Amino acid sequence: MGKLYDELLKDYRVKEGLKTCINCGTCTAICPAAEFYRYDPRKVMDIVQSRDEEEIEKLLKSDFIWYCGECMSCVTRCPRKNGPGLVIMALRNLSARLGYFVCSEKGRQLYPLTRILTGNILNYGYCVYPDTFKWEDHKESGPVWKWHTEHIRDTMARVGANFKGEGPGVLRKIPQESLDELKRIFDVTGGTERIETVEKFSRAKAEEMGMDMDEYFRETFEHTSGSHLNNDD
Amino acid sequence: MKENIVIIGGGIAGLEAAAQLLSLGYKPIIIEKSDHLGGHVAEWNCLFPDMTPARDIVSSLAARSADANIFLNTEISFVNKLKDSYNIMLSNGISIITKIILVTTGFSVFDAAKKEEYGYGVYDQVITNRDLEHWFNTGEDKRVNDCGMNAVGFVHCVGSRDEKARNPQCSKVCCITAVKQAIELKQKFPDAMVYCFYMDLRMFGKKYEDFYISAQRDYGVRFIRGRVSEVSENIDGRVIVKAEDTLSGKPVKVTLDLLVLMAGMVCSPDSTRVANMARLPVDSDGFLKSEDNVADIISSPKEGVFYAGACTGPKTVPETLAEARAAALKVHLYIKGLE
Amino acid sequence: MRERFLTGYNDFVLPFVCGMIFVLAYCIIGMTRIILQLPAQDRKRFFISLVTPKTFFKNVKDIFLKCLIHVDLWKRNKLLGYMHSSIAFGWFMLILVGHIEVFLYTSNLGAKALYYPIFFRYFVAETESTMKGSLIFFLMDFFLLVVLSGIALAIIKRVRSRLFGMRRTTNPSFLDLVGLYSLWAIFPLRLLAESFTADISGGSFLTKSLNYVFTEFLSNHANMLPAWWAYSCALGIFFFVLPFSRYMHIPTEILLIPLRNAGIRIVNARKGLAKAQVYSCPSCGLCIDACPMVVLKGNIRDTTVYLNRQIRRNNEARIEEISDKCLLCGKCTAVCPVGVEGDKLRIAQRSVRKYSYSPDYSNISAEKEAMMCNKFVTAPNNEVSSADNEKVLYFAGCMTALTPVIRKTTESVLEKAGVEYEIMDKDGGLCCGRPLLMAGRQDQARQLVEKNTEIIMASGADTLLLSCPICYRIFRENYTLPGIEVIHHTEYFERLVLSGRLRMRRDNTKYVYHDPCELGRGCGVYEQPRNVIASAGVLVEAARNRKESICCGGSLGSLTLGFDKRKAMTENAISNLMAGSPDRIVTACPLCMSTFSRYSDRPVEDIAQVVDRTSEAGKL
Amino acid sequence: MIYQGKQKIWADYQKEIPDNHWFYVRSCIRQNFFPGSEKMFLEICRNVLKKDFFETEYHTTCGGIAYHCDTIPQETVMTIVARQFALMTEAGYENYVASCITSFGNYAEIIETWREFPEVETRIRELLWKACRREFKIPKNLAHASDLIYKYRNEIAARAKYRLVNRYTGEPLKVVEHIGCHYAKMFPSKGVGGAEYPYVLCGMIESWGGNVIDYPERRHCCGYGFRQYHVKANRGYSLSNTYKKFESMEPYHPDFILTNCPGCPYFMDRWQYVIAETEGKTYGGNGYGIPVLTYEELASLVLGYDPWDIGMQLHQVAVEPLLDKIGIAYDPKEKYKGLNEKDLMRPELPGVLRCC
Amino acid sequence: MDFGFKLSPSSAINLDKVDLSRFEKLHGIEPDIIKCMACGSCTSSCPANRFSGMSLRKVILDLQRGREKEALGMLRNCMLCGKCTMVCPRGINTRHLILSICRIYGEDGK
Repeated sequence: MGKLYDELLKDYRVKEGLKTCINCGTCTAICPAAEFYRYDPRKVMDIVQSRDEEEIEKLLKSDFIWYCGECMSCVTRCPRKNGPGLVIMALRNLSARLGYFVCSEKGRQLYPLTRILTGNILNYGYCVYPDTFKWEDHKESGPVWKWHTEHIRDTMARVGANFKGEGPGVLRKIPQESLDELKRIFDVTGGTERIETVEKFSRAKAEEMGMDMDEYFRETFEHTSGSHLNNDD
Repeated sequence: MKENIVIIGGGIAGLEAAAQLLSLGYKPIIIEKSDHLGGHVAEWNCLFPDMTPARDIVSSLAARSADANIFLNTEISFVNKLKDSYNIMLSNGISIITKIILVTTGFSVFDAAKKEEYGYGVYDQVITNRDLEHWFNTGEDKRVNDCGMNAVGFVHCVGSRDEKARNPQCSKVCCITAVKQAIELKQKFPDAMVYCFYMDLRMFGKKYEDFYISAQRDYGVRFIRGRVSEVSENIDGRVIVKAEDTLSGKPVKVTLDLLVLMAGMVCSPDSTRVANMARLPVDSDGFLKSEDNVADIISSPKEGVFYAGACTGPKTVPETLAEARAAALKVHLYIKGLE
Repeated sequence: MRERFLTGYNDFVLPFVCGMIFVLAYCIIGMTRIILQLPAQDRKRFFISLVTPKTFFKNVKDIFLKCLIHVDLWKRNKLLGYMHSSIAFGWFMLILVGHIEVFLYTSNLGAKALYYPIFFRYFVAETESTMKGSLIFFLMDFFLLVVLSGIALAIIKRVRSRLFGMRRTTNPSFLDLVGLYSLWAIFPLRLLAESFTADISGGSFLTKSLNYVFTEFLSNHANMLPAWWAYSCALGIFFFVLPFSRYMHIPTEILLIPLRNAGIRIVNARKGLAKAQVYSCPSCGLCIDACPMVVLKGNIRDTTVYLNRQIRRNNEARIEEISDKCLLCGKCTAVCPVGVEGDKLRIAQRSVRKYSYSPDYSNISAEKEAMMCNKFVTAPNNEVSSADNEKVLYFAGCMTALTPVIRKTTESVLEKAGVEYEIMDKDGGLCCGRPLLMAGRQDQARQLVEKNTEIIMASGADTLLLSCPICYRIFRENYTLPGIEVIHHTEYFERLVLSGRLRMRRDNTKYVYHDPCELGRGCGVYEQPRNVIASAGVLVEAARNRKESICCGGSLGSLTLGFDKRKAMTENAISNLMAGSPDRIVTACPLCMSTFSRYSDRPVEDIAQVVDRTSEAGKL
Repeated sequence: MIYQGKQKIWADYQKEIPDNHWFYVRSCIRQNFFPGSEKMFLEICRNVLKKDFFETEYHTTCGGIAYHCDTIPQETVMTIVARQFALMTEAGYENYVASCITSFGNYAEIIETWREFPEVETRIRELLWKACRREFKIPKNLAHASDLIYKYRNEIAARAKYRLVNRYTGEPLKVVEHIGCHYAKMFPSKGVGGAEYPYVLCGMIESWGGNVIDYPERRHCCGYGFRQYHVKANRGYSLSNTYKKFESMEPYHPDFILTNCPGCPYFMDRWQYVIAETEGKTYGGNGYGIPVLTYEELASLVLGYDPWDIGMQLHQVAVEPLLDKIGIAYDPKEKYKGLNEKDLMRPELPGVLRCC
Repeated sequence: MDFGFKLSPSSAINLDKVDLSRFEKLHGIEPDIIKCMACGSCTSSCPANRFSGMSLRKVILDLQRGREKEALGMLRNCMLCGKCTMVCPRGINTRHLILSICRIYGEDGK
């Protein structure tokens, strides 16, 4: 494998997102994450721009790259037409590929995310699906969601959805041949490989932490230390 | 000395060059689009670093160049290249045959409304450096509230060093202008907090650093290193400015009564028009292209066409005047060469 | 001798007697308080020293030489010395001889003993036996003349201090002036009074002859009483203002000398020894000329004499201002005739300041720091060239980090000489603690001393080499490093040259050596660097050198002097160095070097650079 | 605030939106949380306005959320998108409209990347062929569904049964608009009105009679943040950002919030519930929240559809106070009924947030 | 009700709300403090930087932003060695500045 910076440079998001950074701080000023996490996208850009391999490796193994919400507000304002959000995506991609993500708490969350989202896509053809969006895991979805999911066939029918039905419509059942196509796309484009990579590194990490995969899932999905936030020590 | 010399633009570069040519015995023709001489400087109040009244500079230049043929409110309709001279047709119907053109068309102030996130023209309390000078001169601007000035901000590099604004160049004078205007505002409103949001402070000129130190030490102007990212208006009509305090790596937010945008210098559309008509090349920075950017900035690649002042790039007043003098000498030597 | 009055009393003695009793009582109480204020340990030490014969004799000798003869002033300027010793010694002798006279010629002294020795001539008349005392008459007149000559000089000094080698004198306070004028008045009045009575009570060449002059036009003896009243009043006034004027130094110094000889140090900023020093200050103003800050006129009032005055007045704001401004170069201490330690006194004032936040260094791991410089511990024995070769630990110091040439050339010299060494602060290291100490933050300084001690002891070295005199001073004064020799590079270089491990090539370059405050006055190192430089070229001296060397102005001692204010001091120090028209300025302190380089018109070097340039490896 | 200044900027960002013949793709989040909205979009476009909107049952998620949660590589998401384009091409359409803002941004980004780096497009074509044996053309026009409602806003206004006017005071309703970040922040020229002062929702509000409120944090993200919401441990981030927006808009007392992104109304609706439960604070007056509507819901309401037919009951924040203000007729008893009056019981009431 | 997460504190510096009373007091004693142009010379030469992250530049900045705790944390290992004074291009008497900070700001609050 080549140097980390060269690897990053192969990513089109870095090509688009990092020309030259003048450290003006425009991105951090409006970054939603910079206000609530110990996070400064400008510094991330500066580290990547520095081409310091050691620093980049530290970055890939750190929590910093996982704070971004990918809202891309930074892209609008950068005077040098950079996209810090895009660079973050490339960093995360590399961190996932190299298994560095398991080194940080926020990075380890990639495991539950992968399980939930790729699971939904491959099983249902949707990124979010009522069957897997449990009120227990999403208490903020409120009593309304609880009620909705409890009576989902009726509530969906009431508003004219085609829930799990044939043919087009809201939340229709996506035909098996389409799901098969999705699976093949995952196979040929590295999607499946990525799922396996995340699985593999997470499994090793879970073992190191002395957990089985379900415990590891719950741990990474639900728990976080206070060290990410700004005002505590 | 019957050679016609056409000076396009009656700003300080044009006037100074005309004054020098007059003293060398020529009778230059000045063509000015607007109804007054002195260009942008005429709209300014005081000039750094000694707070010289701009009006004095302009009136003395105008007096020294009064003997030139001056056409106000006149534009150039077209320029024809003849065998060894140019035929210039003016909007007032006069046509001039000349072997020498001195382009002193200067710059335009960047249209700050193009930086949409700063809300110039959208938020009531956002003005530009030029508006502020206008207020210094006339005292008329309802956006500047004489009694309720608690906090004022200056945003450096508006439309400069900004690829999104299609001007990646530094406009050179805004840093010191912001420092100057901050001091002037502090003098008028001593209790107001004055913030300058900058990316880099480029204090390159004579006594600029002293000016900057004085702004810090004597006036307590607060300099925050971070480019303003977003401006919004709150329910009281005051503006909220968001930037990163890059020196501490934290987002910073402040509510201001007035926000002054330091709009930069861009090549004036008139320069570009003249360049098109006279087939002069434009440099990659959008300003007119010189024969050589180091050794010979006042010669154009075209025979008999010379530049002075900000048509070739952002310049300070002393630089412009020096260039105008050099251009006058260059024209003189060129005419001697023709004879 | 025969007593003229049965009562042996006249009202005019009252002013004197009251003044005398007042001043004696004041001094006794004051002295007792000072002694009580000493820490118990110091007090014990003081009493022991008083009865130890060696210190006892030293005390006597010092009191005699310093308080009466003023030997220090003689050394400085003969006229100044004479002026002071004539008054002090002359007066002392008048008192002494007066007492002898009284004891010889009167019986049943009783309470008269209080004033008889002073006003003896009023109360007695000449008799047959008198001429036996002609020697005494002569001696009394002689010493009175001596004192009067001193007073005359003092009056001249008020006007033309330059004749006495002093450019500036202290501005006296009101009570100082009262004291001064009453002191000046005492002896002429005594002369007057005694002259009036000389035809009755006898006298010698001065009083007797004056008496003849007076009787020409003032034959009535009634005139003599006012003169005696005036004399007594002058004495009375003098004694009453004494405790509140600079003349308090006279009694206090007598206490200060044994305290100093007992080896006591300033502990409390205002009590004990500090108080003794403050009251010992005679306001002579020698420290004003000595002070390097005085190049700027505005700083005159920040010299030690004014510090002492403000401490006596408890003017806290000014005390803080004065003590914070000082460069702590120690020159006032060096020149002070009574031994007031201006620098230590100021550090003591700084140490009483209240801080609401205090740094602490407990998080710094000395072990980890020691790991970086423990080559002598970790290296296998065979790597160290010979067992008897010293293992040098080189501590370059913070300031040297800003003048890396010193470290580089020092290393180069060490390598040439084949010295086995290791650098202690490769990675920045810890500060020695001296700057904190100078700022009065003793607790913090102590923490650093402890950390550094731990690091050094763990290094396995047997010599600690320093190139910064600031560090050197604290290492000598406040560190306890058993088995480790602490040495400054100037001394070490001399040793290398003398032992032949370095061979110097001498040329004709003219060097002037600047004595850094902390190395010279601070640690007494004057000759070693000169010897080294003399072996490299021609050594010329500065106008003022060694103990009187002028601070470069860059000192860390001053807390408040701004960068711009120091410039004049540096320029003054440079012009002092130019006396011998040197080609190069050599110093042995990184701070002096960078300060001088800023304004000097010729090269400024550290001694290490000189040695490195002019030496080659000698025999091992 | 100088309105003319904004108009000037809006004039600079007019995007070309063909009037008819669109290939419609759905949004994962909208289908889950606002299923009525998508139904109403097609209903309004097809049946009310008689436009041609085509939907195929074979289209899937665009993968955008998974992509922005960094769980699938860029090539995977590009190929999924390419497949969607292939479906459009096969159906004979060249105008592509997405219901989802994440998708819209995703499509725009991918098309832009392909334009800038044609070798990527070539590679994706190969991958798609390998996986699905399909070929595609890049859509001629890409729109977000809100662009179309914006385009049809005047036609809708012409057929409107209600106007956005407070019937008690006669004043226009104060409306806060919230634009999904990926609508124009990445490519300002792709959005109606640009990134700083988007006009897409303002245009609807204005032509339907409401008054747009600008407040300091208008441009701020709702806080979704993809992984910052989907992982339970991170949701404080999402909540905090919404809280910041509500604190900023509070002094303006808006009557409701209009959004064009599927996620934002869900978050701004539900986080109001969480803020009420944890901080005890409500923003809508009388203990209610501020209703957060999708543009489809708003269009349906002004056109006079029954609020319960379009899914207003699936909001946690009660919409009844708003309906009352506009004067929309509704039957409270019908709110939680299924089809044919089927009794589905009703959701529990929250502890703090007032609901009907 | 426990949702398993809560509002996060904001780190944004709100200059409208910063209490500068102590800073103004400091500024009264040390007028040069606002001459700092944040060049970082002090930080780069500081031996305490290795231990407590001491950066006088940041201390000055943090005090102006009301982040007093952070500032004092950095000061913890300052050894008053004076290198920062030597290197300051604006001639700020940094040692006295540090001492003044220690006098005015304390862990106890006032």
